[in-house]
Amino acid sequence: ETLRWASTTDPQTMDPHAVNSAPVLSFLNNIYEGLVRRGKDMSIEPSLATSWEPLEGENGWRFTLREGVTFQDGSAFTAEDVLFSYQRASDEAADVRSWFAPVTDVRVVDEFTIDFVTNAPNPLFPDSIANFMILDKDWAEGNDAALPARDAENFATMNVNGTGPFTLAGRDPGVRTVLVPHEGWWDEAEHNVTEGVFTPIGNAATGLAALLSGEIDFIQPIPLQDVAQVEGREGFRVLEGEETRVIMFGFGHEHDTLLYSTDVTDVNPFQDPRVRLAAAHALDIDSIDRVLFRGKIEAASQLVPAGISGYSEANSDRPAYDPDRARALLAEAGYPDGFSFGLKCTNDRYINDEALCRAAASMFAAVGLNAELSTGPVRDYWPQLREDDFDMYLLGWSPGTFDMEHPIRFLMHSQDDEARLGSWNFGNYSNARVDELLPMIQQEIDPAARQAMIDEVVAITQEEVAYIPLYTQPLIWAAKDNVDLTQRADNFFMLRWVTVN
Amino acid sequence: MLVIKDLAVKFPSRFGDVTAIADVDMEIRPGEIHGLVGESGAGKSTVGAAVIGLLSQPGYIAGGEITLGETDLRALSPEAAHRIRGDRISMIFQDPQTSLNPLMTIEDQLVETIQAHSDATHSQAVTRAVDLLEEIGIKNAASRIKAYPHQFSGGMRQRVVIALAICTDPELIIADEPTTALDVAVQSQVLALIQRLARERQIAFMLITHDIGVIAQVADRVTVMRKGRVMETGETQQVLGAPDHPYTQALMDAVPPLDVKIDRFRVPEEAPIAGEGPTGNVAEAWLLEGQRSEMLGLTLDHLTVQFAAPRTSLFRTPAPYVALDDVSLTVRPGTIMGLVGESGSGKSTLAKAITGLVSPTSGTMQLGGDDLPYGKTRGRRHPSRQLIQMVFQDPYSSLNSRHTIADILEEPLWFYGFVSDARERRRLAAAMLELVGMAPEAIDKYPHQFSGGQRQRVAVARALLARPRFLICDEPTSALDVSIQAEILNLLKDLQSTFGLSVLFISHNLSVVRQMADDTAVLRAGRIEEVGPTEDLYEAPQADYTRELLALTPVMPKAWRRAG
Amino acid sequence: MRDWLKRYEPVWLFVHSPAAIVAAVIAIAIIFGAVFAPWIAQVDPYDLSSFSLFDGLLPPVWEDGANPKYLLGTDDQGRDMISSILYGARLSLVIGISALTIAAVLGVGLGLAAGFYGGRFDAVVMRIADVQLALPAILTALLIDGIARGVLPASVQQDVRVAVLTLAIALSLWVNFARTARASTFVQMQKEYVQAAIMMGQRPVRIMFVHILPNILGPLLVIMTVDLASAILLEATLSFLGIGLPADSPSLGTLIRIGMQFLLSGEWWILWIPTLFLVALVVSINILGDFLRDVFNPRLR
Amino acid sequence: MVYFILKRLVQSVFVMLAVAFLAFSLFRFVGDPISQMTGVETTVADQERLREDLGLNDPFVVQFYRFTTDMLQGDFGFSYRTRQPVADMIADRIPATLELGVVALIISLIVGIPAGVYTALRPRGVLTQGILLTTLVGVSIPTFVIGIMLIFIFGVQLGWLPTFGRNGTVQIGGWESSLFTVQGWRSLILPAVTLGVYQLTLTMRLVRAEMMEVMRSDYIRFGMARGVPMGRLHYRHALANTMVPVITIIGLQFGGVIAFSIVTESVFQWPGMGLLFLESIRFVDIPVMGVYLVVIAFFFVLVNLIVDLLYVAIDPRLRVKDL
Ligand SMILES: Nc1ncnc2c1ncn2[C@@H]1O[C@H](COP(=O)(O)OP(=O)(O)OP(=O)(O)O)[C@@H](O)[C@H]1O
Ligand SMILES: Nc1ncnc2c1ncn2[C@@H]1O[C@H](COP(=O)(O)OP(=O)(O)OP(=O)(O)O)[C@@H](O)[C@H]1O
Ligand SMILES: [Mg+2]
Ligand SMILES: [Mg+2]
Repeated sequence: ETLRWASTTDPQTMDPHAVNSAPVLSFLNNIYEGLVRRGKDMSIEPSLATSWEPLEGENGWRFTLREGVTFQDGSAFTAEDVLFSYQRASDEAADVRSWFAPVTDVRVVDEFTIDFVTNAPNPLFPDSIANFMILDKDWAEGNDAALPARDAENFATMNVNGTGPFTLAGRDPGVRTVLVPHEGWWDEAEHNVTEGVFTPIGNAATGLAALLSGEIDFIQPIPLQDVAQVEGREGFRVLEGEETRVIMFGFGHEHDTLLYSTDVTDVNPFQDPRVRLAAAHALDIDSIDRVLFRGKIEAASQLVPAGISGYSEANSDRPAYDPDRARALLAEAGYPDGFSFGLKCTNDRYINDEALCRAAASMFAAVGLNAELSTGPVRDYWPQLREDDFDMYLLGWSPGTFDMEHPIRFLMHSQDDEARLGSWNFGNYSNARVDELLPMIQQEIDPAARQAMIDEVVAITQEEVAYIPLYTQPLIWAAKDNVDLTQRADNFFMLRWVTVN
Repeated sequence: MLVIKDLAVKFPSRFGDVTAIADVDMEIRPGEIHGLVGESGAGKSTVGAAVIGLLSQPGYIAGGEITLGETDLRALSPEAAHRIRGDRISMIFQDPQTSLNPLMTIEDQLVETIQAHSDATHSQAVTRAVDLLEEIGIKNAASRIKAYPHQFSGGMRQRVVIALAICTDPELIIADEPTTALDVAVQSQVLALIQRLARERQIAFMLITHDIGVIAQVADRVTVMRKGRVMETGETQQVLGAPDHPYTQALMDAVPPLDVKIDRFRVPEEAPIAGEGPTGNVAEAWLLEGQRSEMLGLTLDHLTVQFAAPRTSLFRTPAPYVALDDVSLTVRPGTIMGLVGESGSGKSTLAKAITGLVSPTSGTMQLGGDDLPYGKTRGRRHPSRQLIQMVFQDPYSSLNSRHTIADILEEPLWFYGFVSDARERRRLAAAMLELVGMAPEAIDKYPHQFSGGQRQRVAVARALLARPRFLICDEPTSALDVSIQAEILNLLKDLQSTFGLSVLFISHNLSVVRQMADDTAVLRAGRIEEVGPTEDLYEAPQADYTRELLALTPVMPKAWRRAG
Repeated sequence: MRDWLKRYEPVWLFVHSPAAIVAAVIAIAIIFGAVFAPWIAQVDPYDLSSFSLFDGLLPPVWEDGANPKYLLGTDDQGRDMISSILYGARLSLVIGISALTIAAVLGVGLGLAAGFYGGRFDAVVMRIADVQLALPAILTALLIDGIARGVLPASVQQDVRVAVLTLAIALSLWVNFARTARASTFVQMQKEYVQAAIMMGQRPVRIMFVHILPNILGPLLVIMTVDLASAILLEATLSFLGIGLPADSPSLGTLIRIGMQFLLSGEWWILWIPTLFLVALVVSINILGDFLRDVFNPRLR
Repeated sequence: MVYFILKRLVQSVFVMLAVAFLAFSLFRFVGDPISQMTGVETTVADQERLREDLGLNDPFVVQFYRFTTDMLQGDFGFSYRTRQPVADMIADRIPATLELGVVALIISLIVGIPAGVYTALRPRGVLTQGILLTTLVGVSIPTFVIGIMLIFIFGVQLGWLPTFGRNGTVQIGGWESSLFTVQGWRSLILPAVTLGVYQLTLTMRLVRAEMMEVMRSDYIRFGMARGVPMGRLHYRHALANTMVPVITIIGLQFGGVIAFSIVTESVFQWPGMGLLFLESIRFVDIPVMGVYLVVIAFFFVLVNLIVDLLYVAIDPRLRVKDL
């Protein structure tokens, strides 16, 4: 059966190591495979590796590889390919090299055994390389694609040779990309797709029209407000789920003064945890959910949603909507009349991001926090955040490793360029205990001990209101009735789980 | 054949119906050239348009009869009327430049007309067209017929227009000012052609014109119109030679004669005499007060003006177009120098060179003994910019229609720094209006509220308010009716003698120049053909070209003129 | 009576043109509403505390589930539609009119000068116009926006969005004025009153602005109205492409862009009411433009 | 003639250089390409290295000089986003945009010209007033709204036409064309109509105004006076004479059509240059944006030249005898 599907963005390259972006990784997961892969419930399961265990006597992991696997061009898969892929993916030219930051050495033990040596105990390492895709060494070298393309294209930008369930049958960048099943795939096919045609459709209304007119079978995502419309139509259905992305507000902890205030210009009230808490109490997540998100979001208490490993059950309460308390806290902190400040938001990055910020600004205003809202496209948003050009900002975070350690590393640890920690902690929230706990969490093998440490971090950051976690972003896909598919929490669409009836 | 009875035409306007013509009676016989004269706006064109059924929107015939032979033209359906057009009645317009479709060849236009009215095949039509062109005097017609209108000269184009009108053998041709845009030589040829066609083909012509000379020369009978009504109609000789109607008499008086010089033009109606009013004297006094300097003459020495031709090739600089070629001319102080010549001979270019609007390529100009710098180098504050003033041809475009008369007249006063007090300026401007024969109250109006003659008076007033010593008049009356022309010319003459101005008077009308100028120069293709005292030049022309011009200018027989 | 009418011919024409009257009534009503928005509108959509998400997505009164307080319903933020539209129209008009003024001043000035001086100056101006025409408006907007970001301190950037957008629209409209002014100036240059002024030695600036300009105002006025309409639409389009105004200070265009999200969701009023409003405004301005064209056409006088 | 063309070409080069310069100076402000090229986990050091590699740290003049000199040598660089050669990417997209633009233009002409003639000849008719008002309303609705409405009416509700994309293309030489299949036309029609609405109104009003003017001219009156059939007068005489001003404006507007196709292409997911450009803005793909602008400028200049040549074809008065 032919399946036509659409999403907003075209994968910009077919090279699995060149770009670390969701559209690329999601798409290439249909073609390439890693040593491990994620199942329908996001759990790690064997893929090109059949099993893995910690190394004895040193830090790291040993992977036992699957035998009898062939690439799409027919050549056999061996440990050399893994080594080659590691070298390729950790090269300077590769955007995914950060995955291998803890790796100090990779050794081929035999044809189907390979060791990854890390600088410290790293219990999460197998989880972190689920998107590390394996290329055929001979194919890549033979086609001058031994390294990811830097400024010019190379063979791997437009061609593929993976071990995965599908292979490329046609590619017209930005227009359409066609996949057909890989006949020699090692695993048993669950799908009945004979051809998959992917089209990027940037405009949400157009995409929906394409679905409703029957030109495509499936689209990810559709706008929230159109869910009812699609559900109401004969022959279509909507798949709803929780994405792992938590939306939050961050503060400029580090600034000594507000940048955008018209009234308070000598201090930064957000350095006072009471003010931050006041802001948290000002937000009415229920109304936001009802009106803006039509009941499709889940309020968030911490930087990962429930269900992600490391989620702190012990700290699952978020500050309630309580404007009076917010006002009281502000008065207590010395701002009975409130103050004005700058709030930065994207308008093309997260679902309803602009509307959210407008609603939040309105709610802040109700307790005296007068937000000067400034919204813009994401293309110049990160540079602004990196330049510390904000008082408060919007951020969405999806834990790449599906573990709480990820946001702690990127968002909660103090900025440390050397150690590459806290690199997205734009406001530079800093707490010595959190900084101390992070390496311990990373190295702790015992789940209970590890969870205790994580709980401590979450408690601290909640106590200090390091961020205001708002909600988990919903995941809304729409398809024709006759298409069975699986919606995975990382928003990856896997063609191998699709059946067309 | 064509009989018009009690014809009335109305134009509904935004402010109610305007009657353009009323009670018009006229009769035209086969082969007759019937002249229709009258001042501008008299309704001449309207009569013609009513006959052919092409009244401009939204005009309509309000009453009367028009019959062509047996056909009642008013009773025809639009389709039938369209069939009659070309077939039995045709029309020729004033401007051959705009009467032909610029995008189609002469052949196409002739063939489509012939085929519209006969079953001729294309080749038959072409043959007929070629014959016709030969007949009306276009040489090499077989090859020239492929040309586009712009490739023909004005005279040839007018012939083509005539060919288009006669190619279907109509009974009646309405010719609306068919020669006004042509120079005398071509005009006489076209008139000869019309006469020949009337004689040989028995085509009746309704010849609409305001040029009495033309009528006198070719028309068998004539109708005089004024303000939408017929004043007089009859044999040409009778109407023009012994007019019954006072209006016709007055009109005849205003026609400047070519063969004698008269002192003043006779003005049809009592026009206000210049400088009569009490305030007019103020202006006169003010102007005379400015007459400290003596009269200034102008000397042009070997003046040449070239225009760069448009560049069309990468490698060749095209030869420049010589508009004035080695012109030497002296305007004696306090006299009028007439400058005649056909269109395009360089008359206006000469005026522009003097006023600094174009820069000569070589030669010198002297105003009262001082060198006059070329246009490009003449400073904005050069004294000549005040001393030399100009009255332009077209009173409609020479006054800024968005400025009041006051704005226009006061401009020279403050600009040249004569009067600094605003109230005084206004008083003087009003006085000057009176001096040129207009009501001082007119000062707050806009130009479009005046007639052409009145506007030209304003233009004269503006020139005078600069206290000029040298006045250039570039065809100052060619846009005006004879009667108004007479008034303006009288005015200019009076002012010139009162204030001792030196004047360069440009015209293509030899009769007018004869009446105005002390000396006359004849210009042809940028060269002076002849120059000398006016009387000598007209009585005993030296150059062939001058003689030809004089011979071809249509005039009334001397006998028809009442003793001046 | 007749004299009076003749003197006020445009008035007479106007009174006899039903289309122009209807258009004028609509345009004036909208402009009135826009100007007096702060007094008419029941909420100030810029004042975030004056409305609440709680009232979000209410339909117009004639639909089920409406709140009579909000005649035309509310948007997804709980803002009263009428109020947003009035304020939006206000902003759109401010942007449109100021962009137009800038474009007119720049374009007419350059066009007049190009027509007056001709030659090389003319060639340079026209080539600049070509460059401008070759740069789509959206790019001009990006350019100005970018420069403003680069040059201005962060704290004022949000405040200058309107100015940035205005300038961008102005820049993409001036060419029209320049070309028309230039062509009309060429015609006027042949007129003898201009020659007379040049001959007198008047200053070029005076000749251009005192003598020529009043005579070419007719066609320029027509462009003005047509371009006012396009300026308002351009602003809407730029908003659609994401370079318009922020959503919390909405223009009509921004309201439509936001409304587009609700095209299918059942909350039709969020899109269609502002759109209807915009269409009414633009159409009536255009009809008035046509009317002016007739008034100024000498052939029809 | 040759001189004329050469002169225009030289001027064109300057226009294009100026556009390139302006374009280039704006890119620095569009955003930061690096943060768009790299993932969340890329370290600052890696980002800096990439920045250095791409020459983004060089002074503006150096970058511009490199851009122009490379381009003059036919090297259009590589996209930051896809790493493909920009020349190929743009060349791939040109047919889509051009066909869309040209078909939109043709639609606007074959509807606009007769409508203009009709409304000019019957200025007070009911149908005339209807046409005038409808088109006025048509241009008063923003293009993107019109596009989406068309999609929902003809694509979703009626199901007659595809809602997005460009299907049924045929490769002819190096040109991917959708003009040779029914499929292709079906995809083309909605976007072309959307894009053509504005142009159509403009053409119609222009033809109407010019036609009314020409119908008053002497040669038309003379044509009537000599009984040339009315149809011939209207179409052969009058219409031809309205074409010079109409062509000028349409030529000028064609540049606008190409530019406005950005909106249409984005609404219809039409794989043309405009869509590519929008994506490039999103990803701050400077090389693509730069080349796009220069190509647009080139088209603009080219169209202007063609317009000038068309004048000569239409109007014999402009034909210069010596070359
Ligand atoms: N289209 C029109 N609309 C309104 N009034 C008109 C129109 N055409 C002519 N008239 C009126 O009809 C009168 C006669 O005009 P007509 O053109 O017949 O004069 P004419 O004698 O041919 O003048 P001229 O010598 O200037 O050509 C004028 O006073 C004018 O007011
Ligand atoms: N600016 C110019 N550039 C090129 N040629 C010009 C220019 N001005 C005038 N000419 C040409 O110079 C010649 C003389 O023109 P000019 O206006 O002096 O004639 P004229 O005798 O005044 O004619 P008319 O009686 O028609 O006013 C004409 O052939 C004209 O085409
Ligand atoms: Mg007449
Ligand atoms: Mg002249």
